[in-house]
Amino acid sequence: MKASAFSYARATSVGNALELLIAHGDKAKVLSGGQSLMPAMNLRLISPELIVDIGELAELQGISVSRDVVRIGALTRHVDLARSPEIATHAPLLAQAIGHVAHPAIRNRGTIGGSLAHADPASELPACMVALRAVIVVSGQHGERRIAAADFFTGIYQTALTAQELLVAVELPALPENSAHFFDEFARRHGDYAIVGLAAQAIVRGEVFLDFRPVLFAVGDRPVLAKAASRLVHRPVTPALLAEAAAALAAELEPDGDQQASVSMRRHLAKLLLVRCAAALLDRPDLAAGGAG
Amino acid sequence: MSPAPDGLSLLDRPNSYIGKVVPRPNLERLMQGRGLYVSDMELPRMAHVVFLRSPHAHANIVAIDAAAARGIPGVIAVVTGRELAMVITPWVGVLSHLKGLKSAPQHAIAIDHVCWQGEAVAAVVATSRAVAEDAAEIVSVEYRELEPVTDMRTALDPETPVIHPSLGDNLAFERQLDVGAVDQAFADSDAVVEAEFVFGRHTGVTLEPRAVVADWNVAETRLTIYQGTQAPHMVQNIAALHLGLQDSQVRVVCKDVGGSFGIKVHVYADEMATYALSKLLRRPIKFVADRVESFNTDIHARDHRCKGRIGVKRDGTITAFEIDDLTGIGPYSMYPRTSAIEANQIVNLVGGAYLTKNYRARARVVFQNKNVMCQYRGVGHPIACSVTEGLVDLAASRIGMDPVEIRRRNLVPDDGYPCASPAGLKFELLSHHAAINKLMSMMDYDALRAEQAALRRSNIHRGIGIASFIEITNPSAAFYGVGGARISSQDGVAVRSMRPAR
Amino acid sequence: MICQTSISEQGQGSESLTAQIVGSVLGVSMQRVRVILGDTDNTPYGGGTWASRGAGIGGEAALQAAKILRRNILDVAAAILQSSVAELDIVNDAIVNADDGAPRIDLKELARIVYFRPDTLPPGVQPELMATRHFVPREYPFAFTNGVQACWLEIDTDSGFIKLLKHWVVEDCGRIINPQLVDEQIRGGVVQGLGAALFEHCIYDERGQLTNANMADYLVPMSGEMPDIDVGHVVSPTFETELGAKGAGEAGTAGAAAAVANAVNDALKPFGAMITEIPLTPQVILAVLGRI
Amino acid sequence: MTIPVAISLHVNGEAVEARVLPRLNLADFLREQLQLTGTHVGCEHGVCGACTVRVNGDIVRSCLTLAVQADRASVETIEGLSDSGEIADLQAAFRDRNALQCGFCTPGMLMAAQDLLKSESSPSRQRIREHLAGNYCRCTGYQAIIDAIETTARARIGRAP
Repeated sequence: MKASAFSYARATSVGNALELLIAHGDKAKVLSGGQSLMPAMNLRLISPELIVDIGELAELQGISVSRDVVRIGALTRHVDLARSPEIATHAPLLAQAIGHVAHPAIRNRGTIGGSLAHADPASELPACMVALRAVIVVSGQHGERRIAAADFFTGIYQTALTAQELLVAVELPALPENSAHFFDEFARRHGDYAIVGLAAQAIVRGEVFLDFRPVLFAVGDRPVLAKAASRLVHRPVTPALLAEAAAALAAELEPDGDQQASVSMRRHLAKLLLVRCAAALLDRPDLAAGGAG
Repeated sequence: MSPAPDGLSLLDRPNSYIGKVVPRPNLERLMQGRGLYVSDMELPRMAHVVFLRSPHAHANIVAIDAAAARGIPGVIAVVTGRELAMVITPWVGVLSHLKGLKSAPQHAIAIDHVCWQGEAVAAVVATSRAVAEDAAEIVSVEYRELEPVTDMRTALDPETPVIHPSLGDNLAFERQLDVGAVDQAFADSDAVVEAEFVFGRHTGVTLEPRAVVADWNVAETRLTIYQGTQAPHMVQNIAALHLGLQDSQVRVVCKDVGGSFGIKVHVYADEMATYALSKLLRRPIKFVADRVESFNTDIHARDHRCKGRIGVKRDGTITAFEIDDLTGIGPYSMYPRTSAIEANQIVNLVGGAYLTKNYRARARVVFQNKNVMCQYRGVGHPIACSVTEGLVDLAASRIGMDPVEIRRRNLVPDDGYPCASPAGLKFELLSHHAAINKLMSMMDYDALRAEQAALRRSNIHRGIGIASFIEITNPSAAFYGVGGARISSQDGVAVRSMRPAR
Repeated sequence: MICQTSISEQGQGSESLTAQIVGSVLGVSMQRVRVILGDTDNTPYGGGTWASRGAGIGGEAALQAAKILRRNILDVAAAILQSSVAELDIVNDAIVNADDGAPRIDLKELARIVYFRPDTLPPGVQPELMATRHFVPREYPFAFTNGVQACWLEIDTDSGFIKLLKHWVVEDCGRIINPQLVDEQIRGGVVQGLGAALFEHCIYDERGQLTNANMADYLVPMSGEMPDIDVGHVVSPTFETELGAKGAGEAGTAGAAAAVANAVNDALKPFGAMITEIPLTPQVILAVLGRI
Repeated sequence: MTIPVAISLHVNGEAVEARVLPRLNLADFLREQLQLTGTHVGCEHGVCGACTVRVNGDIVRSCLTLAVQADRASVETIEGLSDSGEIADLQAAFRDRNALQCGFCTPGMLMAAQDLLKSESSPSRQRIREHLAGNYCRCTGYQAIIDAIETTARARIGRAP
């Protein structure tokens, strides 16, 4: 199991990386942390002709906080996110999600930019980006594009990123007062890809949602912001109302079945996560007592 | 235990190591990264082989075109099954004591006919594994796909294709056993419970994949095989037999082995091909399966569907066991231990811990176009145990008896030995009741049951499962030797002294 | 001491148990016993390590070979010391008096005399400081072991996920040569059985394609989901050998999945649900509970 | 096209200059070019953990790292950690607890265990299990490994100044 031969270029700047990508088109692949790219290459599922290694671009590194935005460079590793006091303060959802991403040795190399550009529908970070209303910053030959996370993920391993562009950063808007978050997923083993997962960002006052963005993943070709959650906002949540929202969620999802879970199992687990999420965020254990109904 | 000549048993003397925890002598090497696994080995002029494997489960090979692959720098040879057959003969995995067991001749590399996804159709030998993989990608093989036989349940149906026409059908082996008075026992039972037990096919996943370095020294006319194997002399004998050599012309060396569990006790076609390639190409050849190859070619095990029936009286007495086991073993019976042993073991083992003498069993072993199945750690025991213990629990549940209690009432008493099981297994001395007693105190069974009941009231669902088992160990020639396999049941030790004083 | 054995080592402890037996019988420290295995040019002929036979068969061969060598050493020692075999013993790498343990001659010194100065031995003495023995069971075709396993688990009946809380094994492999190695054989075997019970499955499609032939999709048991396993022992030696050891390599695997399956059905009893298939995936659990 | 690339790095403290094909991964580079065969290859797609090494102090999968990516890096393998004595206590605990059988996973396990113990002085058994969840062992059933790491953690606390 050895990768096919390829040429290698170590990009010296974002501009240099873009030049290489423009010159080679989809025959080139960007190497960031390599934790998704390398297995695929070793298995010869993909055989790029050129690898553009962006690993040393200082301009893509670092986490910075301004008054109303947290900017995370594309090369920020999972482990950096997990250890960052800025992330813990300004995007605790992300910090919590990292614990579910693979294993320490993977998190030490895998980057946020790589994960988002790879856009595995079962991975955690894309869903977090949607929940957090992140903006994905993309660089191309005509300058930067800023794409809302909800518009960035377009399908299985598909994004709004073209083969001639580079994901350079993500920007997270500052969290308002009374923000709360929830993250959970069902995975067969610790660190495995989720069968179904949920990342949620919310604003909770008392026992009422003022805003509620539960984003499901591994239930479709991209992260899915649960429209059904709008039923739970600005009103008291009763078990009946929650069950209604869960049923609506199941109806709006179009998951695929696979070896781990059938379509109906995915719908069921998505409902269960929504119920558990709402119960946890509202601190109402009674809401979760009935399971997914 | 017979006493030693000096009165006190040699094993029980005060300075004995027997029964004591002492560290294994070989650990430091392994912990410091200084082990020597076959995958670590390099020899002068060593080349690497990659096997091009069939993407189809069942197909005829129409043509193989390797011209382009042969032209890649670093490629030493591309060898087909027909070419390799000039230096190695095929084999048939049968044992005479498993009456009626049949299988088809298997070649080191397939000739004309591929029978599972992953069967080798050509060997690509190159200066590195990576180059061999590059070349394998451009070997062009034309296949004519055949209907695959995949479902064991329909493998014997008349409309199902026969994988090896020369065998007449897809039935590899069948065994029936009927002991005691089973029908009468079921008729006399207060309850008869039945279920079908289904076991997922799984495999050994040794962390170090199978690995061989074969070194034919043409000047010495001697083959040295470095291989992670559990049975070096068996490999020696078989390699010699099929390469037309004397045993003395083959040396098998087994250094550190990265896990085995039965996976590495068999003779695999690609390993045989590696020995043959070394002889053909007159240089050391290394084969290390990659992980995908491991899943496709390491033996699988436990693909069984077993119907079971148990009779029980209201007082908990088990009156009879009956099973009907079906298993699909892939397209060949594995060599030389055969793929009928697991089913045979199940017939032997079901009910073996219990007193009832009424037992009926049937096992059918069928061919299918999947990877081969054979003996993996436990061989039949997990299935026999799951069926037996599952049935015992079902019976207990039906009559409202605690699972431990029904076992206490039916397990052969500890003073009931020697005795024999309905299947004829001879037990010298077992300790089922002592074991259960010890288990009860270790797990504090009654407290656990109370905790379970309490938690249920708060909608937390916990379960306790009990399984008594018997295990076959220390096999004599009865396992393989009596069936004609050249696998020693004897083991030998030579001890010599010693370093003289200076 | 050089000890060549036909059993093989894949981590079970073949080397250790051989050295323990030889060291014990000969009265020499284990560190002085060098075990050679896995080489058809350099070991006696034999079966190897499989079917839980290494300790019971290879161990007995080691015991018998070491006994012969012990006798040979004592014969020479008696000749050198003008004593009798019955009056001597070997303890801590030296010949000692059997009764009071007083050291008489170091084994290295004995070897020096045997190899370099046999002229000093009494006339007719031909020392033989090597012994070979083979063993195969003849009375019983197999030595059966037995035991019982128990599993304690929790099922999230909403999600179908199973959490293994604890596992117990009581096993009887006869004479125990090294309790730690037996325990670890049992534990490793149990976890292979737990893998089968919950995770492992070669999934073929109807065309005979193995659809999960990689380690991401074929799920092996990993540390995060495995429970602690308590192991207890009952000892019923086999009388067919002097060693009395039976095998321990497969007992853990034999009963683990059965214990899990029975525990799952025990947990699901209030729901009137029963499952007789493995692996017991969340999908299987949810289906039998009618949740999906 | 796919021409060799010059890299210079430190491996177990020694300066190494090499030319490597871009496709060569770090595991194969260590094993085949430097003969550091203590780093094992179990799956080559990043799942089993047998190839775990340290790069610039962080554990990584060497099968998912290109050798060219290790340019100017400091790489440490099981041979280096053994020779420096950094994990002598951990290795002793593994030995005393028989926390290895075939030993093939052990270098990776020791790497992952030491990584945990460097950042957490008294991890719970569940924490240890989670940290090792990416390292596959087929032989032990894990418990002995968890025990050995727990024992080492306790002993290190006892020795801490």
